Amino acid sequence: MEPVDLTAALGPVLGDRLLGVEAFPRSAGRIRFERSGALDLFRAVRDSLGFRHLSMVGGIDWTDHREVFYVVWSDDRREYLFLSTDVPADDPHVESASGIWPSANWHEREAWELVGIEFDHHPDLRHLLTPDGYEFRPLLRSFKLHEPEELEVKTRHV
Amino acid sequence: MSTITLYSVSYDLASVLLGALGSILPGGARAAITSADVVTGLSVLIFGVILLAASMLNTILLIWWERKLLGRFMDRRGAMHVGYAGLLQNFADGFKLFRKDTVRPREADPLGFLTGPTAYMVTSMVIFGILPISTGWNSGALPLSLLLALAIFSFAPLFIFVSAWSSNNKYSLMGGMRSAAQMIAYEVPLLLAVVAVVIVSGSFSLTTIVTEQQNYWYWGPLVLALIVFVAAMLAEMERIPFDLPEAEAELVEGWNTEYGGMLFAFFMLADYLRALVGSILVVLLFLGGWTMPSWVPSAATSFPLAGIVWFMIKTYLVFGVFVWIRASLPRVRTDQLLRVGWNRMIPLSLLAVFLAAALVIVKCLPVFGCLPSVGG
Amino acid sequence: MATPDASDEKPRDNPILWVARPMATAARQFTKSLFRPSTIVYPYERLEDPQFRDRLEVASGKPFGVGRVWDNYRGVHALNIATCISCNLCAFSCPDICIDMVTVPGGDPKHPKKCPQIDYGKCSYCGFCSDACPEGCLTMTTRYELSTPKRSEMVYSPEKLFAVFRSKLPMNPIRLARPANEDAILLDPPLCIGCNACARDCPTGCITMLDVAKPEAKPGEKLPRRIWKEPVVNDSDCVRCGTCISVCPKECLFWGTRK
Amino acid sequence: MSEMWINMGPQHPMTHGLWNLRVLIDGEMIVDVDPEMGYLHRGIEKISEDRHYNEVITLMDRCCYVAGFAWEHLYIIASEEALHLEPPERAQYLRVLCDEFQRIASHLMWYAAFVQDLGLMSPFLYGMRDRDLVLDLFQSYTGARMTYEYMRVGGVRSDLPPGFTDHARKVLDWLTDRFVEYDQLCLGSDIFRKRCDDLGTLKATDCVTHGVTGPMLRSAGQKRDLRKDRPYAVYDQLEFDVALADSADVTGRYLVRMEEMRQSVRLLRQVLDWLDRHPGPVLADRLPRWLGAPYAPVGKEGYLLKRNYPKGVGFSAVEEPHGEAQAYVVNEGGEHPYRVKFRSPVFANISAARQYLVGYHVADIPPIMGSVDVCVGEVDR
Repeated sequence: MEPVDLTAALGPVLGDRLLGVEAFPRSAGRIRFERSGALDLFRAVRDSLGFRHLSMVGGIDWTDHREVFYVVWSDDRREYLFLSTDVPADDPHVESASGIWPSANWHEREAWELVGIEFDHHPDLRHLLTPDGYEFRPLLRSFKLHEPEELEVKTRHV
Repeated sequence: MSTITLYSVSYDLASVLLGALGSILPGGARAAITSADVVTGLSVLIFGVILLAASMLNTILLIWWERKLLGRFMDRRGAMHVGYAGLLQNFADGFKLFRKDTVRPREADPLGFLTGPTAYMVTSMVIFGILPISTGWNSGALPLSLLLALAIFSFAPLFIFVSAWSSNNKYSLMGGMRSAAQMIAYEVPLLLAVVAVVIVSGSFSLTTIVTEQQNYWYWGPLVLALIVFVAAMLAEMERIPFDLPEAEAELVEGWNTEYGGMLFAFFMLADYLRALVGSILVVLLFLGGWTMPSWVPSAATSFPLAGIVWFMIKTYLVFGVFVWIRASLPRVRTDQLLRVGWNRMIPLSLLAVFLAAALVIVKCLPVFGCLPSVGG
Repeated sequence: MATPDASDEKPRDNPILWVARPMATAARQFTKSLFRPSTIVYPYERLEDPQFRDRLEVASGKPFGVGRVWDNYRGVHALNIATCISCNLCAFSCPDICIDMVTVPGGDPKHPKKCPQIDYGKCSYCGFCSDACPEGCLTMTTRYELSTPKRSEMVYSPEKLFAVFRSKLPMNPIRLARPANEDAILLDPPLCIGCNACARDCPTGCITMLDVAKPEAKPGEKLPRRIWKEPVVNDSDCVRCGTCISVCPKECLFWGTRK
Repeated sequence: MSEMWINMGPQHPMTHGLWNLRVLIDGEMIVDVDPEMGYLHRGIEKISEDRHYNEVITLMDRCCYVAGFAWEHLYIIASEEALHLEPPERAQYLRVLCDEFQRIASHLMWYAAFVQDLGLMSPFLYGMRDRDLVLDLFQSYTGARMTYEYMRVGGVRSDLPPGFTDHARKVLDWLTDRFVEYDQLCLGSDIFRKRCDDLGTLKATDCVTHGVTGPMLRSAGQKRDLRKDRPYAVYDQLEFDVALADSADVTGRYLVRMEEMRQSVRLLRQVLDWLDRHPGPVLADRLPRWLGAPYAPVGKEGYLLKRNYPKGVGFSAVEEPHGEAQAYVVNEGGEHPYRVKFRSPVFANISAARQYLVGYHVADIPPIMGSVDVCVGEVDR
């Protein structure tokens, strides 16, 4: 399949919520978008571009803001596509993709508990890797190693 | 008694002991103590003690045998460091379990938790009082000894279920349920396969069944019954491929999950006691018991206690087949097991019964005596 | 490629007589291992022992390993104290921070000789330290039995590591393939104050302080207060330990490509 | 009988690692499942932010204890891209050699554990025995049996020892014969077929929706293998087929993994031939000092930032034995990676547990989860 013109395909859908399309290693590119257009973009990427497989959701803490990135894969095109959006550190909210790709469920749980991204309308936003009641976000830059924290862990099973 | 048997040994021992005791006693007491009834009674007691020790020893030896065989099947060596070729390993294991504390879960029902394994163990051991190992085994000559043995044998699900239920553990409960369902389902084909033997031999007495096999062993004419019997016996013994009640992959240890220390050792021992009983029953019912084919040189069959020796060799070989099956087959699923039990095994065993009856009616049984491989 | 998917042409091993096939396979393995199972009777037979290694390979009839399998093993370290130059590279490169440099007798009082002490409670046996060792005095051996009742005994002092070295165990012969064109120590001349710290602490003595010409002070400009010497690094002797960079008070030394 | 929750794990024979599968059962039937992870969470992504690039490799081996090489390779590709480095070709072939041997070792380990779950006892020992031969090979050139620390950013640690390729070929011959035995023990057994056919079915569309990859997806008939689709290292120069099955059940996954091992043998023979004919360097000839161990440290913290090393991002996707693993490495010019993010295939495969477990028996959980090939080390990281 010929390489797709991402700007042409997604521009009409997102309008100015599409911030840019960059080249990205080993993939079709990286789409930067405004977080308000998340669901529209996801739907367009899945349905019109055919990226039906969501591989990974993750967050990066850039101290002043946080970045949420999604890696999707298309079986027809045989390539990856990166989607990324920035959220402010004091209001790290973004729409959950798990309604569009069910596989986002656990990845978003992980990004929520480790990087502190709040996914709105997530069906089941519970702790996955860290214990219940763990209020630290370990993958934030402000969480330093070598400083053991006292914490009280509540067990899940009663 | 012309031949030396275990019973004659214990009878002689009893009379020697009582004679020695009587010689230092005054006349009246001497007469009372050396009377035939007392000698017989003591000989039965000695016999029982020997039997108990022998059955436990055999069970432990059987575990060793399984470990060694299974080791070779798995391309390894099995127990090898404690004693010669690891013969004492199981004693060491038993000693370790013996020294351990008996941990009872707080929520468990103490009565059922303790009596379950004990009763399971006791009922498994009682069967050895009935099974004849050699000639001159009076208990085996009871007219209904086969029925009695199988009746005691089928007590087990009750005690398993009691101990599983009183463990107050979900895994134990599921294991206990599976065990009860499985044992009840396979009790029927087991008994029907035995009926085929009874039809051919015409007796419920184990001794008679064996002596009837002087000319030909029953596995030739009753091969279908043998297959059904072995399969049902595997299920009754809860060995792979029918070890669902203690399927460790999903149920941890099944109905004995909560048990440790000596109570767990009881379960282990009783399991292998039942495995020993199963192997012995196969030998008794289908493989001619202590009899040997006539082409075996008489020197090999006429030494003292030769019957016991040959009987044990056969038993261990039969158990070796069970180990072979364990080494090469996966376990089946509960529903498949029950479906096979009710839908396949029972019709097959009924067929075996009809075949046996037909063989008796058309009087073609002696034909099997001609087969040199079968017996003779 | 034109070949069809191999999964189609592969013969399916369908059951014969329900369970005859697996039972036959198990029986075949049984007869094979009756002669000699593939297991090794560990405390009595050891693969790192050459005599057993050869015998086992023949007896089991299967390729047990490649010639010097056990010599390559990354086990307990052996330290040759005599050739250690105290360059710190092992401690620097340890990802688990389990190596401490401790003083051993034999150095001059001003610059005590320091050798690695390894805490095997933390060590992950990655081999980075022996890879980094420029003199080959810290190597890994085939020793792997470390169990001890006390945690403190897991800390191996240099003397203990030297005892391992003297026990003549087979040493790991793998030496790291070093890049042909390594970075060298470069100098930022305007920053240097000629303090001699780098040359003093260099474990190989490959830094010499050479005089530099004192420039003429231009009118109105003040010359920096410094010793008019500059370090010159002999790249062929340098082990790239970076000690000079660490001790430089002015951060004027850095890694780079020599023109 | 009313429904009840049972906890299969964290200490349970089914789990093969520390995790907990909460199962809602009605009698012997599964009504709902809820996998709980995190018992093995070591924060590898966080620790990586505090280590030099090469030092992260020691963590990669511990990500998945049965497929260390695959994870090393995954991380190495991403970080080489982030650092703008190019490994020599021989190193690429050596990495493929490691990868494919690791695939065989991992699948053998899977085979051993899977048949053990079914109650099949002796093949467990056979699988472990034959895996040991592969581990012996690993040991001969890396010095360790499970935690290799062999690959380096910009190449590999050392070349093969003399005589390695001949021994490796012997091992391959031995393994090829053993694969036949494995099939006899499993496929030739009626009980195995009855247990595993039509069990844990997950159709291809469901696989894609729930992010399931690897042998599970290929057993559903979807031809997807990153070694073919997005070739990394030198896979585009080697001949092999993608193992496929169409039944989407446990037997299908068994067939796919067995076929993958055969294809790995085929790949390895080509790689060994190539390695015999093309000697050469195994490490890039120019590497930055600040990759960390075993190269010297840079000295003071923050010193690099003055020197303006190039920034970059690296992304890699590797066909791990369990499925598609991905790594995302952000290089902000420091000595340490700024952010490392991994995608574990088992993570996604387990997250779809509800799709392939509900409706089967409790006794089916071990074979189904066994066919998923759970490796908790890489799920929790």
